[in-house]
Amino acid sequence: MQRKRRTTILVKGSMELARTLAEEILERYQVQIIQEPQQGLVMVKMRDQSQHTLFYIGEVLITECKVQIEDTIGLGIIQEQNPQKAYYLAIIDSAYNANLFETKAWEELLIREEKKNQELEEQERLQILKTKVDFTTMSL
Amino acid sequence: MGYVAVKGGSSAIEESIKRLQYQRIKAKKKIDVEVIQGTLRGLIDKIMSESSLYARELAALAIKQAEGNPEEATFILRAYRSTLPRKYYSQVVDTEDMRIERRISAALKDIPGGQILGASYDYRHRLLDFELYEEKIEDLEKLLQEFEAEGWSNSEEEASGAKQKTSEHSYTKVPKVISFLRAEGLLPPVKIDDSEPDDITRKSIEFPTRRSARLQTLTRGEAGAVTALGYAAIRGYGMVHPTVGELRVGYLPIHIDYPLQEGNEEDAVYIGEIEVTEVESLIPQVIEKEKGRKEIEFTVGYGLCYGQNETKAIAMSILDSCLAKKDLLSPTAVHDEEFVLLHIDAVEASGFISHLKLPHYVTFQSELDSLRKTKKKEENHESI
Amino acid sequence: MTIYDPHAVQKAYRKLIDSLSKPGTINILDEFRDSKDIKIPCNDSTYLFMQMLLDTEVTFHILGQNSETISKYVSQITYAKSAPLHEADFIFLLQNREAGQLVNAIEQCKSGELINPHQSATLIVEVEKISKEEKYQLKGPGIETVQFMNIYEKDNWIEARAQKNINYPIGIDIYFLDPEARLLALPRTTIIDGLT
Amino acid sequence: MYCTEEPILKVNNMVKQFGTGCSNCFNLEEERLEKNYCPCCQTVYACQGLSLELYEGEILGIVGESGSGKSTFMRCLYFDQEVTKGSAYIRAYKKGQANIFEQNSQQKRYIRNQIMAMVYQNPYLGLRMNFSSIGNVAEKLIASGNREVSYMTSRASELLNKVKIPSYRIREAPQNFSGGMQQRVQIAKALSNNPPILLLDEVTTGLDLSVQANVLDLIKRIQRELKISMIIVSHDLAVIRMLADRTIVMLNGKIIEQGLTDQILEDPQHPYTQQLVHSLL
Amino acid sequence: MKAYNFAFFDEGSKREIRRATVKAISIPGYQVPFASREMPIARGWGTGGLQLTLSLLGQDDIVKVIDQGCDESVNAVNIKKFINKMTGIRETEQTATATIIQSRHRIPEVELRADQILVLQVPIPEPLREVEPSEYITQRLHADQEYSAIWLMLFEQIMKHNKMTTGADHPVLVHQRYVMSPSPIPRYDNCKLHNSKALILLGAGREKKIYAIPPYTTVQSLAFNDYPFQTEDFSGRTCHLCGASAVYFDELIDEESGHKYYQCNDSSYCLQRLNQELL
Repeated sequence: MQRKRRTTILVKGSMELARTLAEEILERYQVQIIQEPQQGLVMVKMRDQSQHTLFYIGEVLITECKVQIEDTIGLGIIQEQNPQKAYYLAIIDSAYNANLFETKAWEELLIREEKKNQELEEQERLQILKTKVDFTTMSL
Repeated sequence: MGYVAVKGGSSAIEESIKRLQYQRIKAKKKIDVEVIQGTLRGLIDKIMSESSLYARELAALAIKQAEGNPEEATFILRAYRSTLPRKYYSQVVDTEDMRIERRISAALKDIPGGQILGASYDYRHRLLDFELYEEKIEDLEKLLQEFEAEGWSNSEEEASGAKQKTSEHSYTKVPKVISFLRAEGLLPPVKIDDSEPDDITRKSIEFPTRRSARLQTLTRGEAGAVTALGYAAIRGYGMVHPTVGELRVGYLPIHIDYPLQEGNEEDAVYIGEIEVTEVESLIPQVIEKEKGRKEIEFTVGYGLCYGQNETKAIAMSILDSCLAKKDLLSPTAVHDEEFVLLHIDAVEASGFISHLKLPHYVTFQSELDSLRKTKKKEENHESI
Repeated sequence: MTIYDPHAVQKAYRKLIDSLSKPGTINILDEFRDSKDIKIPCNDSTYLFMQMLLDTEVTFHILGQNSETISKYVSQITYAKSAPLHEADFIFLLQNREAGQLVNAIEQCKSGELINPHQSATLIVEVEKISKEEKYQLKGPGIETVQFMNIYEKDNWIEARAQKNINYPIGIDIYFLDPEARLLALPRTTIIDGLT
Repeated sequence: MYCTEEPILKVNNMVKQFGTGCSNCFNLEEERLEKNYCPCCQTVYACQGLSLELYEGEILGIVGESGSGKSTFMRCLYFDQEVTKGSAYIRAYKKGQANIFEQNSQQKRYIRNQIMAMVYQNPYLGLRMNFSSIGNVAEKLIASGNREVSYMTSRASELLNKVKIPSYRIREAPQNFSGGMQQRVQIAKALSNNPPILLLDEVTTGLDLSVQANVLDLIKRIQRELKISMIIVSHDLAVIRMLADRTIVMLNGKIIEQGLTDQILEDPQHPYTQQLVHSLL
Repeated sequence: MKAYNFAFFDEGSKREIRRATVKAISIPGYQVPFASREMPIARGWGTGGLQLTLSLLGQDDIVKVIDQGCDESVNAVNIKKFINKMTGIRETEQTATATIIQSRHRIPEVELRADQILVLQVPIPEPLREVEPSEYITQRLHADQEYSAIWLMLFEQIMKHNKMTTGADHPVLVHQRYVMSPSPIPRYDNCKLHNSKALILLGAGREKKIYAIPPYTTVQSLAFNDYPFQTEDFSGRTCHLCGASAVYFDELIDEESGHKYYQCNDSSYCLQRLNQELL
């Protein structure tokens, strides 16, 4: 599974899942922390919808962590102050970068989490749709 | 040093800070940061927007530290920003990808995707709710249960239950009002412009500005100041008459390019999502065509800010279009980009106003000297 | 790769300020002479200046042998982008450059406009030797009466610099560095007269 | 008095257009304009390749109806507007070797402050209405580098006196004055540092007849005493007749006739000039 | 608890301020725009000066901070406290001991040396602001060296009052090129800018400008030949504490008698004199 989809699932998903995957690696490999979880900023570049130009709306606080497994570096980045999850994400990223065999088995777990995430969002959407104004004309 | 040194300043400051601390705690009440984060959404949104830092928990902490004073909380958060390294720039975020919580249009009765009220103060009467005096955690829990019974949910278990109901509606993007106005030719076509935006926090603003610098300044402007100038612009001191084409509140996913190695689009890193308010105002404008022919076209004023800040986003869209209008015969202040952009920043405005509290006796002495000399001269003059 | 400690950069910066505000003053950046693992063929102090001045917000240009490889390396370390000679904010001229490149750089580089004279290039030039020998006489802001200096350099850069700075405040500022880590800086306001 | 020597000012082929131009009006020689206006792209060609010389000590008159391009020409010459094309050389600036239109803004300021002066038709363009009149006159002296208050006040008083501003009012701001008085302050200001070239744009328009005569007199006297070269633009041939040694007649952005003023008055060639002269009689 | 970087800023912020500073030194009196970081003290309370100071400071520096001539003024104490918290470096009240002096509205009475740097806090760096509100236009006036308007302002003062009536912040001409605001120092201090031995850096945080006067640079207070520049007049006055004369004084009023009396405005200078007396 590629990184964009994977990180989306993990960031939105539960801490449990991230911990389970990371601990699997921690049990079997030497994980070296290259950069302790640290706060930083991501500047957000927006497309303005009027002229289709770009502008900066502001920055987003992130927590970032870098780890190394054998020779491979992995990166964990997540919004807000979240050092623990950033650490887990870095381990998972590193495992994928190193192509560790454990990652093959994760596919199924991730897809299941993705479904859960989507269902939650869908449910919220349906609730929001209840606030939709109904303009249908009643026919007699 | 053998002589008595003046020690007034240091100890007075210490005591003043102690006094401040006392003021915060003397009622023997405390508020937890997570309580602020869970209950003061409006204030947090305002402060994140004005400090141009999206960080809910830190905003809540700043509110606690500032005793709820928004000017002070914004200030604290802005200063904290200065100490953090900017690690990455996001990929371009397009609001077409917004997960909608609310969207309305004033321009059209019904719009594709519908008028979705979402959570809004607009239709709740502003009656003081005395029942809130009596609110208990148990009440909240009970209320939440009722919501859940209706299908509202935050928990994962509940979500799976909703599965059957959802299958018929797959998640779709809600089309933008200006997109179909554009498709119909009612708005002038625009080209994608990928030129690098200016960043006023890295390079001081230069006049005349580029649009990117204007939008950045407006979006981090103080809500009251942006609203006041936007109000002035539509009340009579500006040449714009807008209609809100669309107002949206919702979540946008943020991605960055994976920094460790080059990769394709699918290699990006998702870091989370931000809630924003977006407004497109439609403003009619007379355009001169060839051979003296005149046509009315709509231009779009754009407002976008962190959190649910609807008034500010609308006012921003008004000011955006005010500042885009050049060559007016008698421009008013809201069309003057220096006037607007240099005076709406919360930290700058409050800082300079409050600096008047600082002692100025050296300069005052100097003025006094000038004044006395002129008096003396005039007296001499008269006696001659 | 060596990343200098912020305190070292700060010390070097203060020496630069000292040399720049009193043209003709030679400062020695001697704390920074022993780093062994710099991967580019330049003086340690030049490398230090790169770290002091370069980041994502500015552009640079390197003149010397293998400049392309070196530029790539400098970009990776500082995140600054390499730019053509006439656009670069900072131009580094390494000792192993060809004859004539200094004069060419002075002629080609940007010198700002009346409305933004600060948007001009700064040249950081490695030279054979910098000394107080009375070869050239300096006058201008920062100098009480006169200062003297000598710069061992093949190119005849003095005339080219004078031409470039003729429309003050438009002009360029040059920092000279030698292998002994001596630093001498000439802001655009300094007038140089050759002594015979 | 002229012709034998180098001109003090020489303008070559000056073009000023408002608008971008199009294929229809690209070549001005082809006469595709309606008056000075391109019906296709709405570009206005206010000045269509004007060339002229000004000689030391002469007064050159430019006469034409409103819209003929004479005022635009003056504004371009004084850098209030950018020219589209063309060149101009002033003998007193870089020995007449530099095209003044291509100088940087700092040099243009220098030329405005030291070598030329302008009297505008609208006094609001030439004066700071809420500063004292004496200050207004001094501003030009200050701009050209004078730092002597006593000299500037006496020079300003003298000039304000010459243009008949009563002594007790010279510290008043022009915003308190009548239109005619404002115009006279402007003239005093322009004359303050004896510029070698003085530009006068409809200078007497709006003045009472008696004042007009005084001012014209003053201009004539200044020119005789100081040998200042002047270009005077007016729609009023009577003014031109009184002042100008040589006259240029403009119509629709072009020079249609030029020569000694007497010659033009006695023997106008172009039908438009003939019409002008007849209406004067 | 998060640890802050030495001198508060991240290194990137310092780098930007430093780049602006070297340009400012190279073009005396010219206002170099810079991004200006947001500080934990209010805009207008010395953030420009503080940013300069923080970008300069090293572990060996000794810093002195004064406000209105006084080391113990609350604002000075507050800035000093912040600097100390962020760097841990030594502080002093003695002008001669300091390597870097940050000041608001005053230049110390003791002459500065070549190895010292004076940092002045600036509220409004644009000397032409009084005659022209638009930044776009003032930039162009500086570009063209077109300063008639500010001269005219002084001329008008003379016309009205028979003298220049500027208070503090009397404009100066630097290196025969740029008209510059010296920050609201009293006119008495203007002459200390001329051929100063120390480098003088000026920072305006809210207005986002840095400018400089290198040592031994010509700095002339704007004045007409026959209406020379005049400093504040303290002739015949002495400090009621140390007896100093010909310094800048604070004017005080005796609460009981209502009489005016005078005291050195530079409190460190006054104290130094008193201590010398004691020895």
